[in-house]
Amino acid sequence: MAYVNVSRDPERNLKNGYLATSLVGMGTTLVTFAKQVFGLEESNTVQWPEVEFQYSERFKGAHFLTKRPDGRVRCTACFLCATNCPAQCITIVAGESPDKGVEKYPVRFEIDILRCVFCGFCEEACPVDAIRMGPEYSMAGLAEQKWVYTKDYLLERDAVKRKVGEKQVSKKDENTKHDTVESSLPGIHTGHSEHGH
Amino acid sequence: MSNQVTLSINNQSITVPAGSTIMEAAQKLGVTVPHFCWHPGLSIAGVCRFCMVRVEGMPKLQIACNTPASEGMKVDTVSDEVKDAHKWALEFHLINHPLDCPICDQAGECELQNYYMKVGKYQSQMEDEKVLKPKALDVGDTLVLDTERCILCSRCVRFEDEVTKTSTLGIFNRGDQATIGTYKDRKIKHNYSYNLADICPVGAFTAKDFRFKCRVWFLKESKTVCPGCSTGCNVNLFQNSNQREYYRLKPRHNADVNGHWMCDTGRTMYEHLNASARLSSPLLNGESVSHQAALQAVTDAVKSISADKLAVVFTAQFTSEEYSATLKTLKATLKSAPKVFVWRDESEKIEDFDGILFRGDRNPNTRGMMDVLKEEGINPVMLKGDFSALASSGAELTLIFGPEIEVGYPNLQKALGRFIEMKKTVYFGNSLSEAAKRMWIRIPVKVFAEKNGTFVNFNGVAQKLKANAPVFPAVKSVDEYFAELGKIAQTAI
Amino acid sequence: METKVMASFFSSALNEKIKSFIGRYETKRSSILPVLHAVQDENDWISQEAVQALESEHGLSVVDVNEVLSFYTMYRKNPPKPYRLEVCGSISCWLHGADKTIAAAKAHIAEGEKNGNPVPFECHKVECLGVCGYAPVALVNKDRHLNVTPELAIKLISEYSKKELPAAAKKCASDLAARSAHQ
Amino acid sequence: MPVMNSPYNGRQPNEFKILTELEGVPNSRSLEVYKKYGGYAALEKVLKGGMSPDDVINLVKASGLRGRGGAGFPTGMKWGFVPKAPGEKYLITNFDEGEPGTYKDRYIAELNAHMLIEGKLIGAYAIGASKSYIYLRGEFYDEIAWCEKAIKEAYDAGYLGDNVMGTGFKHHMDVYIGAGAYICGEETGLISSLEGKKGQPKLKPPFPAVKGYLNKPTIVNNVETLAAVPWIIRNGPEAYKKFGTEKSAGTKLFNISGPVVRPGCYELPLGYPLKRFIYEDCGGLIGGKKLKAVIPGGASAPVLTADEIENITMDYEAFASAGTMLGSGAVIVIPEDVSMVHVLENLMHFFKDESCGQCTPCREGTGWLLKMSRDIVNGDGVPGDAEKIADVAGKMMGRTICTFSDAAAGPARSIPQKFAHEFVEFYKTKKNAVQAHG
Repeated sequence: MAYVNVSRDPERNLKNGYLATSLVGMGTTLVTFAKQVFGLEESNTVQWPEVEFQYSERFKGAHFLTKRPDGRVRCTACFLCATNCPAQCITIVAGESPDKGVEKYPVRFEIDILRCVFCGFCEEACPVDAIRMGPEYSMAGLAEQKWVYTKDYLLERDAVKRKVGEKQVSKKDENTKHDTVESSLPGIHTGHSEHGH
Repeated sequence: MSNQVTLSINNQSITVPAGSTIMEAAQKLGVTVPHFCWHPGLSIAGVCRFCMVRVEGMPKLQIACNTPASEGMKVDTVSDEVKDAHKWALEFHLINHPLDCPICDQAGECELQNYYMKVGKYQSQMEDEKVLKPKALDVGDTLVLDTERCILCSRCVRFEDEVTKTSTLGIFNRGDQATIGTYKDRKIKHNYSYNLADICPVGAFTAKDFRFKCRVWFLKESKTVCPGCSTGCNVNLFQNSNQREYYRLKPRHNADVNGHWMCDTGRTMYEHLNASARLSSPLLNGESVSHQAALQAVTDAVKSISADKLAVVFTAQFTSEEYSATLKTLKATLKSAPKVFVWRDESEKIEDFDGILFRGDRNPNTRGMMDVLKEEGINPVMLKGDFSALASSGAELTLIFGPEIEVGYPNLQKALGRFIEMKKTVYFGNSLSEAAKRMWIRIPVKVFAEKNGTFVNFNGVAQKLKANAPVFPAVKSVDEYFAELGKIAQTAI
Repeated sequence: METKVMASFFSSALNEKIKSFIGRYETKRSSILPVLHAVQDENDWISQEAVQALESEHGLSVVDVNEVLSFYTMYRKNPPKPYRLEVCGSISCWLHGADKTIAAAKAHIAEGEKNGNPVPFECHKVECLGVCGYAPVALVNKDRHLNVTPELAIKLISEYSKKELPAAAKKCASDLAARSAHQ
Repeated sequence: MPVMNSPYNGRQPNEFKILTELEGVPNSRSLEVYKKYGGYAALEKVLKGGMSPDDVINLVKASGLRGRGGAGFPTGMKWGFVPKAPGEKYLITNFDEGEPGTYKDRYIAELNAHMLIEGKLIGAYAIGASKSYIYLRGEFYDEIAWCEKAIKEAYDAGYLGDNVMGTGFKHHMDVYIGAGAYICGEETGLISSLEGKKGQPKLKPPFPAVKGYLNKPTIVNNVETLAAVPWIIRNGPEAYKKFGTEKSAGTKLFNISGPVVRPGCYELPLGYPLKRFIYEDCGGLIGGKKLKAVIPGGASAPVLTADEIENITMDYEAFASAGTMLGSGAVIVIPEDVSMVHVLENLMHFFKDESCGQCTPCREGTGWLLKMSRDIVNGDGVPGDAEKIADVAGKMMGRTICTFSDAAAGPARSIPQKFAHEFVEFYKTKKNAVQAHG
């Protein structure tokens, strides 16, 4: 197995001397410290947890499920995320939806977040833009806490609503059905074309 | 010979009986000609126009399914011209298909998907609105119909007309409005309805029993024999091996036994295989004990009595090997054969036959069991509604080999009630029923999918079972138990 | 369950006609088209009740009948107006302005509705009626009319409207009235 | 209904009268008039003159008579395909005249349906059929009545029944009424319809001559074909062959529609020049408009441009070599002020509505072709759409059970190919400069 020797060439370090480089480093620290003391430069340090760091919008943190404009879950329980998941952390139980256009929906949708590796394959696999990974990165908790995210939790993230609130409604085209084709008798359509005697 | 013709397909020569079609010849040769409407168990419709092939000397491309093979015919199925025809035939099938694969149960075993990957025209030029048709129609207790996914291959209509002769389905309207359907509220009500979901090459007919339960790519299939009746249809059993959960059975072609089909009763033969429907560990007076302890107790009980005080009650749902091992071990232990009773359900009409596959004898191995008993020189006593023969036998220990498939025994409770009147009862079986709970010892056994063995069908065809990994690893089959029992008995001596 | 003997859905004359058609051809199934024509001639349209009656009273399968019923365009699956002006819209008639005829007839009918003075007419575009040399061709119920210009179409509508309604239309109306009263 | 103006009004009586002999004769539909003009003499010659069925078939073969329904298959040869073995056989007349532009068969019934009945009887004798049907389209109320009346007269006169003309030949005839489906004009579709099913064509093989109506040998002939048979029997095949060309013998009814001065049904010998027919016999276009295109053989025939018809003659071979077909002899004339894009859309509407829905390429393809052509008409077309229509139509051709998809592909390929510039106009302006006529 190949490995990389991380430490520098000891010869080179000896040549330059540890002290010289340490002093250069200290100098940089002191300059920065002085600048910040006198307000010449903004500090990069975030005062966690009093101040929360904002990652990029595209940060792939904890999952959430998107909704349709009418508030119902977008997910059609196709199992593609579960199939694609390398950690096998997604559990779906599908059920019959009253919607004639998309008759399948997840009765249960659970993510075992402890097993999740945040690879983002679920998001990639989703054909209907139903599962996304959001900006939430702080997921610490206690041992007795529930680590399986349920469908309700994934849909209604009160804690992070301000971050993903509007994103939770997908703008993608709906697969809707015209009322006229909901006839239960395929044999007798009324007026399917202007042809007719 | 005049009743054989030799033709060449893609320059490979093949000889078939005169009157065969190019499709049949190609199948024999192992050349796949894409097709939807052709089904070997049904008449030829020739409507999907997918199986186009080039026949030398014919001006147009021909369909392989209806063109008779003739001597010296040269058929080509792989040229660019033929491939283009396949591509476009598939494209015409797809332009009005809803492509709702994510919510379609057929996804993963859909012919449209498979052929699309093989011969598809990946860039569709269809930019117009699709034709909309009714979806998710309830067409019976077993099926859901989605007329939008339907490609109108008419296999289902032909199945209804030719196999079950019920003709419940029709194709209504014309042109691109043509729609498969039943009449108003008239549902598909026969014992072969799941075959419609099987032969449907797309997701138009989906089985309610399987609907939305599992995606097919999680399932692993194993070849086995249906234990639902004495016909012994060849089937594929589908299990999600990660979950150790069985989901469904589908027929497997065997011209000598079941042809292409199986009945709906047989389709339920996966339900009793799953953990929730089964006894998981032996019980002694209702207390869970180890297999070892239970077997020890049975051995001791057997050894403590003479052969004429031991009654053995068989049901014809075990393999021939199991009957044989049981009787041989008991004979060896007791030095003489025990009394054997055969328990048949009261309501059973053994000669019943629905004219297609399903038989009145709801046991898969009646013939095999009788053969073993004959071989062992035992003349069994029938228990059918009348249990007096057993009651008056004076048996001190009764070994009952209960039915694995309890739906075939509607009077099970009543019969078990009679058995527990006996002195000491040992019940081999997975029954969770109330009466079974009052048995002295209950020992769970492997189900048909988990054991190796033989079923002999009504016609004397012996068929081998092949074992899948068991749901409960500690549970054994009857022959394995008796091998162990024999050993315990030996060492005790 | 009704205990009294169910009266036939069809009139006795129609029943006789249906029976004669059933016996007229080599197979019973062949009679489906003529039987449906006969039912339509009397009732003006073919209701699902009639289809069921054909099965229960004459043994013609509802699936077979509905397949035929939905395949052929001449059968009316919904109650029509007493007169149907069916204008051919195929190429030859279209070249002679069939579209204008249809538009004019439809506008005339719509105007009548709006003014509270409805005419007992409906207008359809149909495919080729097979007299292409005298385009545009139109049928008013069973009467063929040639060279049906928009003016002629409107004239035809008013002429027919003045006549007594056809027997089938009357039967259709009374059947529908009876049905809604029943509900 | 009014008896139509004879298309020969204003013309000298001419020598082409085989089918239209009774034109202008008062009370022409009656049996008496028909007999006065030699009616049923041919039947008598066949039945009482000692002609065997094979003699009849050979005579018809010798005359070169070809099917007048569209395909142009030699009639005598078709009859010869019927197995000689005894058993029930059927002869069916295809009177489901529904091809846009065609109205010739009904003209025969309007003149005299006995011509058809006599021809049918001779054909039935030739193939050994004891039962025959006339399958009429349901919209032909008058024609149905005429045929029914003629059949009744023939029964009364002893030409039909268990003992035809006392010769022991048994033949029964009946009409069967369709219900509005163009596809029933296809012979196996017609047979399906006659069996009381949807008019969906049947797979071949087996061919109807071997297994047709109720799986019995069946011959389906066009009205015009059968109506020509008595004349051929009476006058001999040589007399018939004097008309027409070498390969296209005899006369044919040509029906012209579209804006011409004298539309109608004309009996002309095959091989007659198309241009002369339009401009001389039919008086040219109304208002002296310029000709843009001609659909020469009913809606399913590929179109010919005005240039292409310059020197063309009306017979099977000449049309075939021009890439189109004689079809039913229905000439549809399209004037200069009509956009071919609209013509295409109208034709595609017809084919979409009339596709039986059995074979996938046709069921889905006809709907697609209509949608695409409608898009162009509505101004939603983009360059390349015309080629796409022609391409899709090409992929439907020859891929279905019957030739309906070929019929739809005929105009769908030829119009975009020959009038590509008109499509370009539509893409550009999104509203054609030449307004749709009508």
